[in-house]
Amino acid sequence: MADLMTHGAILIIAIPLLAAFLTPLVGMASQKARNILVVVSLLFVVVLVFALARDISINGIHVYTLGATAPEVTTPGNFIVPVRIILEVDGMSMLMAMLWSIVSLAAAIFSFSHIANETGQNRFYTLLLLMVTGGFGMMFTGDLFNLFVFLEIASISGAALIAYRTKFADTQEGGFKYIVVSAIASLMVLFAIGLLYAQYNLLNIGALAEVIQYTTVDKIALALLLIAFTIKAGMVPLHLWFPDAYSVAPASITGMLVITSHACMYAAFRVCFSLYGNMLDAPVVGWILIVFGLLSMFVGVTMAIFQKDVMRFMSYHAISQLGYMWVGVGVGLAVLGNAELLATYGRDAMSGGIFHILNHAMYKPLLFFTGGALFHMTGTRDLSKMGGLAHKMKWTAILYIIGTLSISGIPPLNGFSSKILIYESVYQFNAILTITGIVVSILTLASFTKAFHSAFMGAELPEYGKVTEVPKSMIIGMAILAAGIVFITLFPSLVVDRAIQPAADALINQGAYIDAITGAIP
Amino acid sequence: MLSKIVRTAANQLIVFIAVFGLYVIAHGHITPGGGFQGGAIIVSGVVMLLVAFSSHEIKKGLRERVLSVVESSGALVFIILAFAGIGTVFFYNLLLGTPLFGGIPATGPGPGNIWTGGIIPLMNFAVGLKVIAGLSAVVLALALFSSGEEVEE
Amino acid sequence: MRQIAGLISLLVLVVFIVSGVLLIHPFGHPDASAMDDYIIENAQQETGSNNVVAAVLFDYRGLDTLGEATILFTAVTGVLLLLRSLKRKGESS
Amino acid sequence: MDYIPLDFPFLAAALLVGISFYIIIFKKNLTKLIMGVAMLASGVNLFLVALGYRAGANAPIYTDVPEGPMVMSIPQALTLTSIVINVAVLALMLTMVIHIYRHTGTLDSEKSRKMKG
Repeated sequence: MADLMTHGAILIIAIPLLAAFLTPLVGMASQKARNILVVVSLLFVVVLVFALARDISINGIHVYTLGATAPEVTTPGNFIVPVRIILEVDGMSMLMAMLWSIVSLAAAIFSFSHIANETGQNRFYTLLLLMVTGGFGMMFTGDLFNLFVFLEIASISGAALIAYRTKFADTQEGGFKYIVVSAIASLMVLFAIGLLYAQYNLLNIGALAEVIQYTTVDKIALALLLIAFTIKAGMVPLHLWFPDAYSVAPASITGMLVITSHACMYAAFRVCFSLYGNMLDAPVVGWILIVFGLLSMFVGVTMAIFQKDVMRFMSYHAISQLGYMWVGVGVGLAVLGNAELLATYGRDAMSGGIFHILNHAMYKPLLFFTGGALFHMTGTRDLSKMGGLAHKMKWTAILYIIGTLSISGIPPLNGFSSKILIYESVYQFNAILTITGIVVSILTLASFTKAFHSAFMGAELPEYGKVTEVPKSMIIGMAILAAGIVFITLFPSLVVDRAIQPAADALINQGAYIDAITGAIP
Repeated sequence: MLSKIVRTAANQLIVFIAVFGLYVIAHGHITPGGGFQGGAIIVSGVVMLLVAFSSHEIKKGLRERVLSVVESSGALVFIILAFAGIGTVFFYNLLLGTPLFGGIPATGPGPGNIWTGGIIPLMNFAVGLKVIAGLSAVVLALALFSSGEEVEE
Repeated sequence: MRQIAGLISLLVLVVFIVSGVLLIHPFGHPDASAMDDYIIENAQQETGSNNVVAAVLFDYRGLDTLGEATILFTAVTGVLLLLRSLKRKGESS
Repeated sequence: MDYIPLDFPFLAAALLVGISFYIIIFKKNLTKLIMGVAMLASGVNLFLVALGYRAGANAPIYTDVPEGPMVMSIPQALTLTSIVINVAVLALMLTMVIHIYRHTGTLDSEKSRKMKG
């Protein structure tokens, strides 16, 4: 078991990859065997992730040097800088990995019925597993170029999956937009990596953080990295592609795409906190994140009110919710240099933002899945054409209500616990932020109630006479996420103490991140 | 389908292209080149065949399903080679020092020996296989699709 | 309006990139090269490969190459997925 | 040539990147957009590979190489990775454009748009 944990980080990346390479071969023989392979590998990954999370909470940051004589040998011999790729897993990576493993498992199970009538299923599941690999790689890697490679794996497989239903024109358009945006963003990342490499001849984040000078070139690199990651995460001035791509994908994929947005957000945080850290003009960068986060919250929710398409409607809400996380963590970043303020409210604001990532990763895929369930049964995404579906689809309606209450921050659901953490701490920083947050929350509740009303309530429409409850695997997929919501709702303090606070501390404590790489020399 | 002269010439040339590509793959660890480059050379030969003959003709001898299997196997060989070192560390070069490609060349400039490099030559072969099959499948599928033929699942 | 926004973003990006390119070391004279020097000196001993680039690709940065191969695999799978025939087996159109 | 004046390769890379950003932002044709992305990739790759150059040095391959310094090898490996990645991206983009053309009959991004806002 201890051995398994030594190699835990790479196994979590490599097992979905191995399964992805096997899927086309197994799928040719039997569809059932392929489905079992997908679920078993993802289940195994979930188990590994939670075991590794426990191990990290006891033993601190894990490093894994690929190809060295032992995993802990980050630098060869008595040489001072790392030359190999190093995976570095701390509390923040672990939190992201936990939610990613759960959501990908739920998405895979949801897909079994959702795409049952389509062709090309073997390749669909191959790409799904590759996307899982890309996500884990982005979360675990401690190397900038490796981050770029995994970012590309996640985006290319995501784009192909968005365009999965080739018979519709809008899927192709959405997929094309997604891949163009990701290609441009990742090339900007690559250019920034080139700028950093030219100055320090290093690619490892921890080793770079130790020597970084914050020269003009470093500032340019920071700007390019932040622009690229915020484009990919769908922050507001650059969000126009976001609803187009997210609304046309199969619902299970949309749920996973939400988490890849979070992964890009995580990469942006990694760059701000772990790479630049104390060298940063923290208030300036923090305020930039806060301002654009506020814009995202507001623009997202106002645009959502006008949407008729259920998936587009939810995509705009995703933009709005992402704004909360930018604001929460942005406040933490703005006071990063000031230990006193950081202790009074900065750390709490960051915890709130990170907690919101966890909550959003549970309820937003759930809502997208219910939207997909509606589409699956009615064949339309237009809310104004639906009605009276609560009679036929009871489970979907209940799960939708859970998601709605959670996203609008109604006590005692989990969305409330993270929002109240953000509100309280951010209020001490700047009251306007809290007020905007509350207003956006109310608007969210209003628009989701309206959507619930038009889809589920009212008289049964004659054209949906044959609609029944969705197949079992879709219910199971949604129920996994709903169970996650219920768990966080019942034990918020446990989750905050065990997962959220360590994650926030991992971001704040840049020294530990660097020491894990360079301090290993006796 | 182009004229008979082109087709005959292409038929002869593909042998030389394939041999050159295999040479680049096999000597990836001692001379410039490697799996990706050699694979791309061979795929350029496949593209030449596609231009000379029609995609319909090529499809008779080269099926996407087969290419897909070959590509998956190449990828599997690569990741299994990486997994093989997990006794020490993932990607550990465990063949170094064994008779199979285990030689270590003298430090500094030298003539180069094919039996060196440990897992590097094997990985080059795996990647080469993958690139040949994968890119051929893409080119063939695009050609078939744009000429209105069915691409099999 | 869109034109102006596009022009501004273009100008900002070009300024970033040109100044970034001009401010780093002059071409052919890198400032720092500790990691590369280590690899050039030790690649033959540590990996047994005369080709240092191959040593970097498959040994020092093997995960990148695995990722690269995976990306190629992803793209091939994606292209074949998108160009698939939409008819199911045994079903006539 | 021992010394190339004026950081010429770096400036060439910046020029390529600048032109491609212009194409990406202002051109409406989807094929041109793809060309823009391909040019952006070439510009970034040129920049990366130029970073590793040392004046008067040899290629980093020990087989029958003359004595002397060697150019840096990591940028070459990174460039190789990035080239393959961009081939993959381009293949997928072209596939999607073929589909968009089949569905809408046009490559103009204004006309082929189904979704607004």
